[in-house]
Amino acid sequence: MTRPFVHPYIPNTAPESRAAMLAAVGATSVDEFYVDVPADLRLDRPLDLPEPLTAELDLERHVGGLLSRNVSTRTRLSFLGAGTYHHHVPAVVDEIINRSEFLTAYAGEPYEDHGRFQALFEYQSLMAELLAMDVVNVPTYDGYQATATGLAMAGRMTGRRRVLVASDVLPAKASKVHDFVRGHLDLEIVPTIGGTADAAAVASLLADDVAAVWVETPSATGAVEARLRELADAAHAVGAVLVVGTDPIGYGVLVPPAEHGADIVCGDIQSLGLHQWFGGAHGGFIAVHDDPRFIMEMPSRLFGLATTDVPGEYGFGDVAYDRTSFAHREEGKEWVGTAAALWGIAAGVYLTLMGPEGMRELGEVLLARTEYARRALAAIPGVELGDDALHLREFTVDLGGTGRTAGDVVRDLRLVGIEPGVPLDERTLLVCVTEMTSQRDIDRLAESLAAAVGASPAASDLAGADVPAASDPAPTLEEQSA
Amino acid sequence: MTRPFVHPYIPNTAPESRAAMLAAVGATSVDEFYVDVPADLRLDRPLDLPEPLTAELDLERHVGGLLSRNVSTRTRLSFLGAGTYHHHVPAVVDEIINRSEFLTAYAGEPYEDHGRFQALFEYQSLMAELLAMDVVNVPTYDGYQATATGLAMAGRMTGRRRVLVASDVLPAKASKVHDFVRGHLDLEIVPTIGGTADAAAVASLLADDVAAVWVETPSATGAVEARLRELADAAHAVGAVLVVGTDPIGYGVLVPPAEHGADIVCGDIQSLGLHQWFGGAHGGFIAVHDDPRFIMEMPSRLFGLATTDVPGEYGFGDVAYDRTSFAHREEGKEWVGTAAALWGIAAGVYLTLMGPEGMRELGEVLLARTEYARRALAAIPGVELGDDALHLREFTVDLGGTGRTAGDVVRDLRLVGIEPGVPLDERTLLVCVTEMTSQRDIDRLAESLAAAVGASPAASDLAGADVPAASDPAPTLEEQSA
Amino acid sequence: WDEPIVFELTTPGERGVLVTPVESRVLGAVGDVVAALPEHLRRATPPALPEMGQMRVLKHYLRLSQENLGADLNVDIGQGTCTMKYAPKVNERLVNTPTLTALHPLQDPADVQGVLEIVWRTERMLAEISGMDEVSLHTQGGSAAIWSNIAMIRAYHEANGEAEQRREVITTIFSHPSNAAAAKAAGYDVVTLYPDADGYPDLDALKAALSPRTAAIMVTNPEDTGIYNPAIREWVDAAHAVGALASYDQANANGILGITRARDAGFDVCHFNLHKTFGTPHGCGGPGAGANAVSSALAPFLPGPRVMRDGERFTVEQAGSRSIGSVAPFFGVVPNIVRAYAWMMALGAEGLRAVAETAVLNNNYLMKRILEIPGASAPYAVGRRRIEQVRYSWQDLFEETGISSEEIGVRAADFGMHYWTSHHPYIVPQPFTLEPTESYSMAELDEYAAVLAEIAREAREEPEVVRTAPHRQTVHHTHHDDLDDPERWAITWRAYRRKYFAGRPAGAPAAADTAEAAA
Amino acid sequence: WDEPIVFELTTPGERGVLVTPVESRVLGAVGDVVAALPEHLRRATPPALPEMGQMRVLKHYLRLSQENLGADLNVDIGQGTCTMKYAPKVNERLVNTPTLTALHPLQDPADVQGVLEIVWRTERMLAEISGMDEVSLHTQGGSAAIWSNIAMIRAYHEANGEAEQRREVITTIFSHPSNAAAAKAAGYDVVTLYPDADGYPDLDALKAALSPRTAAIMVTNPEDTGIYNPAIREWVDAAHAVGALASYDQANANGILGITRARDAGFDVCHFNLHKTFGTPHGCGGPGAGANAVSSALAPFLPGPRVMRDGERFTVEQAGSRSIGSVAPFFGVVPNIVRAYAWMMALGAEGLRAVAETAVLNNNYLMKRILEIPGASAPYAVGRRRIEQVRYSWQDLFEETGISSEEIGVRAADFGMHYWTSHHPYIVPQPFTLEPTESYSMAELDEYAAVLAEIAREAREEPEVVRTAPHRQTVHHTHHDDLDDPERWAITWRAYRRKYFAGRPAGAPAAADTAEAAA
Repeated sequence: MTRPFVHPYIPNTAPESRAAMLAAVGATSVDEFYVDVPADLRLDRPLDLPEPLTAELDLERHVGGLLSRNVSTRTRLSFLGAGTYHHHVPAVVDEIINRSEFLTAYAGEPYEDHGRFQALFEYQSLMAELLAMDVVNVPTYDGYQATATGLAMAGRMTGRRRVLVASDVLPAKASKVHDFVRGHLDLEIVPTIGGTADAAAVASLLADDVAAVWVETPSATGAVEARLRELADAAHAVGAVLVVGTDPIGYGVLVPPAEHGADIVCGDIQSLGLHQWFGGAHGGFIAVHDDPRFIMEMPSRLFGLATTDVPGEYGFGDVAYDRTSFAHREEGKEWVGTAAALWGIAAGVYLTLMGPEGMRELGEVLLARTEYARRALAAIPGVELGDDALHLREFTVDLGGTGRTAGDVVRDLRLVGIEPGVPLDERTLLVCVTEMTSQRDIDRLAESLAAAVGASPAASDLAGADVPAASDPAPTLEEQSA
Repeated sequence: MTRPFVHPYIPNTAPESRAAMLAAVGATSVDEFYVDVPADLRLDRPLDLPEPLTAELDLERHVGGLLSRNVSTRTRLSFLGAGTYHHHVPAVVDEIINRSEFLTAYAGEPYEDHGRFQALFEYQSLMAELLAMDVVNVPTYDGYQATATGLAMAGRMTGRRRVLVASDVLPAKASKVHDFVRGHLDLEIVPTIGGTADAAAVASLLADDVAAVWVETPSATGAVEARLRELADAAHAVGAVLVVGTDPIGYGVLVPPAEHGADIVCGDIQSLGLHQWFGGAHGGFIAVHDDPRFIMEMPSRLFGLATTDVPGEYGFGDVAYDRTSFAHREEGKEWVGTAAALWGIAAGVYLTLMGPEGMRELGEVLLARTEYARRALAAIPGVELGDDALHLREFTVDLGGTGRTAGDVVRDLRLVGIEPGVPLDERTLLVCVTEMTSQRDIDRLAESLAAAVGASPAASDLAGADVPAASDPAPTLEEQSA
Repeated sequence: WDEPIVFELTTPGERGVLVTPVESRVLGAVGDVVAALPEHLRRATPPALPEMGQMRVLKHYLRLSQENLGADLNVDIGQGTCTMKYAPKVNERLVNTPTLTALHPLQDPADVQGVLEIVWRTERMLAEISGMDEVSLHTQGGSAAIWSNIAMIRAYHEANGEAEQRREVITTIFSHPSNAAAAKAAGYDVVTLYPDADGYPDLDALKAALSPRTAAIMVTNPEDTGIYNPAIREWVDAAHAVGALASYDQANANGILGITRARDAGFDVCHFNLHKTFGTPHGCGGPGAGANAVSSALAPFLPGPRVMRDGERFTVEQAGSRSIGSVAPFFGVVPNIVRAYAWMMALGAEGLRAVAETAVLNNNYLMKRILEIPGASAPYAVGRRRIEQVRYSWQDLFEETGISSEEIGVRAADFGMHYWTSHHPYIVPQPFTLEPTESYSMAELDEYAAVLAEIAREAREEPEVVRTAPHRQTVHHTHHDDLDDPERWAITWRAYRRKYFAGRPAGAPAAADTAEAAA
Repeated sequence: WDEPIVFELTTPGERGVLVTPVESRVLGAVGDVVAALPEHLRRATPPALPEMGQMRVLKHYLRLSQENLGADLNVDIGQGTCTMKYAPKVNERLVNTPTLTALHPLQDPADVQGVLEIVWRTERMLAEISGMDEVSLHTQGGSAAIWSNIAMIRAYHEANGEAEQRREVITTIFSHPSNAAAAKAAGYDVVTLYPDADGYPDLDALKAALSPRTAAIMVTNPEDTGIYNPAIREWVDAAHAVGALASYDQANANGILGITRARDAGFDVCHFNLHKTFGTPHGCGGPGAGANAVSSALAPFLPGPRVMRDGERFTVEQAGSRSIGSVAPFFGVVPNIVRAYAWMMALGAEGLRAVAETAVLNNNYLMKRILEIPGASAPYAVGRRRIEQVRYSWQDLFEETGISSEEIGVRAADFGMHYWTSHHPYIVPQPFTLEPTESYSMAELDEYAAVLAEIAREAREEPEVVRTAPHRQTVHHTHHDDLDDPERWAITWRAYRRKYFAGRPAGAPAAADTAEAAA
């Protein structure tokens, strides 16, 4: 076509504008602007890319068509967790973070971006209440990074290299943390007992060359650490820092780690109002006490409340900006860059909506359904629980007694539309339940799993009731996706 | 449960607030507020409604589950029109009308709702350019109502009762118009010839008791009226008003009715940026010249530009508010109420995005594909075109020669995922193509229709090409919904 | 923002969105269809729409949106009679799904079972709420529903051969004006009754007005004053006694959900506004949605097509011979029907009653706060409770200060609040109408009352501040007299350019937009 | 709005959203699980989150949003280096579909073919754009991608047994500070080079700094000055000559898409910011997304898991033994990958080149307008063109008026404009950095320049107006010295209450919110 290329995203492709601007700057063509790019580096052909779909409807049809090939967890009954969780996202959360004002803002100053500063200050503050700590950062990338940074902070503070890993850690998280800190820290795995820390073994390994004890609760298998205070005291006794990786979802009912003596608490906020997004929507928090020794080691931005010329008015700004790589390049702490601010706003809206009572109710539902699911699955002949720790949301079952592997079971249950969990090894399946997996969903998993391992269903014995049909009004997933 | 009923939508269900407010007004219970409601009218039992789903996730699962039972025109290949059309809705349109500021506003004053007044004034102005008329109303309910009101205006202006209906009208629209105007007007159908008005017959029926000649273009069968000027002149000669019902979608390429002499132009804006919504998203426009005789008969609100105390600043307000039922109850013109303002804003955003070139291109695509589809279907043995008028978007085919009824064909094609059109009678099918139905979609219709009527496919002869596969990059619907 | 009119933003050649091209095979088959048009049908000059890049279009309308005060943003209790309540965001998420937006109403019923079921369930719930037998959700707003009420009444009398005899409709001055207007549009003579000295509808006046000529009474209850007619059953009985029908405008139903029902008072037909009582958003003035509920005697006259249940399936039945036919395309304002369904399902019977009770509690609480403001009063039924709203008066303040209710409204906008006087005529002098609904907390009601108290103080102490408002709005005092003069009114940009600039095209794009930032 | 801190809005007992109840069968089976918790694990005092009804929560955050200036709302060219371009709304519609939001990354690959295909296609397109062989989309932002660059370089040298020897990374002062910071975090010593007198990167300085100790050079090009290093190939060759790798920070790629490619200049590894160059929205500071592109020599070190094509199917392959492993959960910031894919598909090769050319045209046009303002200058390479941005200086204006660049920035906000100085240290005195991208029309560029011209005029004629800014913002001059004092800083509400109110709970809900309306 001889028609000029005009694109809706690029206003000055309009031929008249382009000509006027070239004339204004005294150039005959845009090539003049590239004089510093040597000729032999200039690409002498168009990029070899697919034909564009410049009409919006064609683009929608193409990309929407690709996405429509996916089958989501609205259709599949999913018990998958392992770092990305299927929690309910209230509609108000999406409404707020999809506002153009928040979605497309970036790095403005406290005056014109007052709303962003306040919203993120509020996020910090809401998380702080949940965690019972006084300082929370503007989100970093994800829980992996938060934990890696938390450990690195401990290393910088103590000048030591050893880190005792007291809990079971997700392999991918362990990989990230290891590669991130290995220039400065050495990780030593202390095997767990019954799903939680072997406090005695940790104590025996502690010495004044230990920078940190790293505990995960809930752990990679969903086990809640019961001996945190003991671990904290032991670490503190040798001048080490207790770093706790956690998911904040349970702290409506559980005592937060700070109250057991944790120094640095870190983790992921995906559970707090973010969709699963194929694992692509994570944000990391790092919380510490209001102690400059810790705060000055934090690389992230920290938004703080400040007074203004108007009495009673709240202003905002960066706390201790001089810590950051923006201020001091390699002399700053790690670096700060575009991370996950919008997800922080989402988590703030989520916590505001939930309130204390919502977080309590949610914690109760998660504990109750986790326990219900554990019993339902353990009731299947040949299926054993991985351990008898307290579990929140996730737990493992050992399929060794069924004669079938975890992979077999996953394959079979996928045929009936169920993702039963994540195989950790041949015989171990990691199962996740949330408020999105109802009792009837769990019963369905138990029945299907029993069928897959050749056992007779036993789940209906659970409640001591004869009638398998429940009376709760929520529809089953089948109804939903019919 | 003994817990108090507290609901997120009703803040003062919080027990402390409720108690404090009752105390403040000196009431012991809310029953005191209902003293004027006689006891025998009080409902003495709870309403018999389904169990509520007070948790948002349960509500979503239930309502979302019901809606997921629908199979939309993203999955079905649809050639359905007949008043609701499948056009592309640019994402910016939805973004704007879903903004809380517009979505939840209502009837504020020009000061605090400046944006609403300006957006609707702009809508009026954009439509006015498309229609080449100086006055357009804030949208009324839909094209049916707009046309009914347009005819009623003609009746009030002329004091006459007869209306000559010169075009084929959608039956539902005819029903609505009839019931609406029958207190004041008598409709007389003048049968069409070859899809468009029988101008001679209309002329012969015109007399000084005729209030209006009513023309639809495109008509109920998609036929574009070619003799509008002739009809206008004839109507004007006896003091009658020419009322034209239309869809504005084609006026990027077609001469608008005003330039043929139309006095009142009315119709629906669903085509301009509104989704199909199961037929539930319509808005009506009424356009006239800047003549108080016409304007003072309009019942809708009309937003106008006004000066303010600041030179050069634009203010807005209601033009000639004294026409309305808000001002004068039954002495106003018909009535004005909550109608379709948001859809007007949508249409305004749509026309702004499209611009003159977009509306021209769209008109061309619609004309070209309509003609292509007419030829493709007419090439099937036994299938005849309903007429040889110029058609925009819709046309009829006569299946009489195939030995199969329109109903048969619809049934058969639904089995292969195609909605081929709307049966108008045993042998006639109303087919609609838009920019959403690509050439390949049309070819697929032709092939499937040929198969359904037992004919060999002939569509591939059309372009004189041998290769049935097209080279255009847009995916087919099958790809999209695979 | 000081955002120009959209036409001032045009730049030649810019594009906002591109259209899918005509395929080469189509072009090969049909040629240049535009060039092939008969000359008298081919548009010679393109419509003078603006030419703008997509981001600038977005920015324009985003800025306009920020210059608007939606219910989500303010304490929106000043738009009395409008029932400005929370439109839950989850409902927006639910309706904005392709399985609703991309449905065509004439698809195979097997493909649209979900939406048909929602229509059917919504009808049944509204039947229970009204006590009526059958419900139609076709109408597109409250006034449209009032029209359907009178259209069915007209058809009923025609079916009984009384069309010629019954030429009058009786309404009250505190019923919504559309009752009078729709009756008139249907060809009836309208009789309007005024209240008794206490502000209650006057039963004696009704009885005097009723006659064999009466087609129907069309009344709102509680009326726009927030006063419930305790003799409502007597009103209905009196109408029935002369063979007239009784039509109930339930636009003000928010305070009586689950408390009392239309059919229980004997009404033959009633309507609800889904966009008021049932939580659908107001959309700057629509789309709304109406529900018409009728007794079995009037059921044959309902609009069509109807959704019917047949065992587990839902089917579509065309309008019958006595139906008033189609009143709107297809099934009515479907997105609002789905929203209303979701709203009711989120609340249930207990929740709907809590809506009513809380709306009434809020209203009476607010009334107490308002009446504490010197110069404010609530005429009629002095000392008695109201249902869900109150029509107040600033007459005392006006007499003291000369500041009118309209002026107070303009000043209220400076505080980020809507404020509405009342429908015409102003029976209550210097009126204002507040309806707090169930959606606002005590703190918000206090906040609104505090604003009015502050303005009343200004009216007494610094009246010029009120009189010269607005002070903190996007625009300044606007000359509304322009708008009533045919020589000067400008209903579109093209008319404005023609009248004020003799049709010369607007000059360069608007000058630098050095507006203040969003507050 | 004068919107309180969210904690001030609490009302006891209100609820924002309800949680699905524990089913009776579950309760029957497991009992009261909370009561059954060991006491030391059971939280005694609920977290002091606010208690608010849903609409008030919504209103709070909507009002905060209106107090924020998104790129969609303003002429956002003042955030130089940030590439604030249009993030198309159609992409928001595309990504906000349950077939993306409700996908779990460990689902059956057969159920996620669509998203895997998009990841794969996006990688291939970025490989073509960079000229590199393999691409990873795992990293969550530009700095994270820089980290992956150096992590791969570290692993590469380790694999070659040179880890101990190569301890230095060389960068330039006009490269993004994260290059220096990430190298440091990976354990390297950082050498920073300064430009030559004309502002060009100094090849001689590089050669002097290079040695067998050098692990890599990590440079941006064009640099944050908008100046393209014409000797870039010589830089790469010099690095290679001592066995070092060359890492290219392509955060500033917007002006050179389709013009020149990283691999063609010999780089071993580069990264792009999808949230800058490829049109994903900035989200108040993330989520962004990075793409790491590498030569085949470095491909084994890419993070995992990788998406592979196997005929018509797409599969997931875990990271290999030489991979740096996981750098983020699963596949990276998936919504931004899909947005970037859609953005590229909307433009194609011709469109990407138009992006680059227009960004450069806009920049040089704006530079002309800015340099017309008395007191503004563009240090270095005087009289020469720039690529996509310019680092300007107000040094002349400062010397004349004493008004600093920061003060001008605060005043610019009064006009609804963002404005940014530069990264530290301020090599350019009184710096400001403007990057107009391709998204703004000529009229908008003129508007921005007019604002700066007006402020420069004020600086000369009424400097107090500038010095005492802000005047038209939500808040007033803020005392930022509070924020550097550990005794006074308050990073959370609880810390604020503790430090300033000795932990007493906040009083009643905030006073009446008599804010001015949204402007």
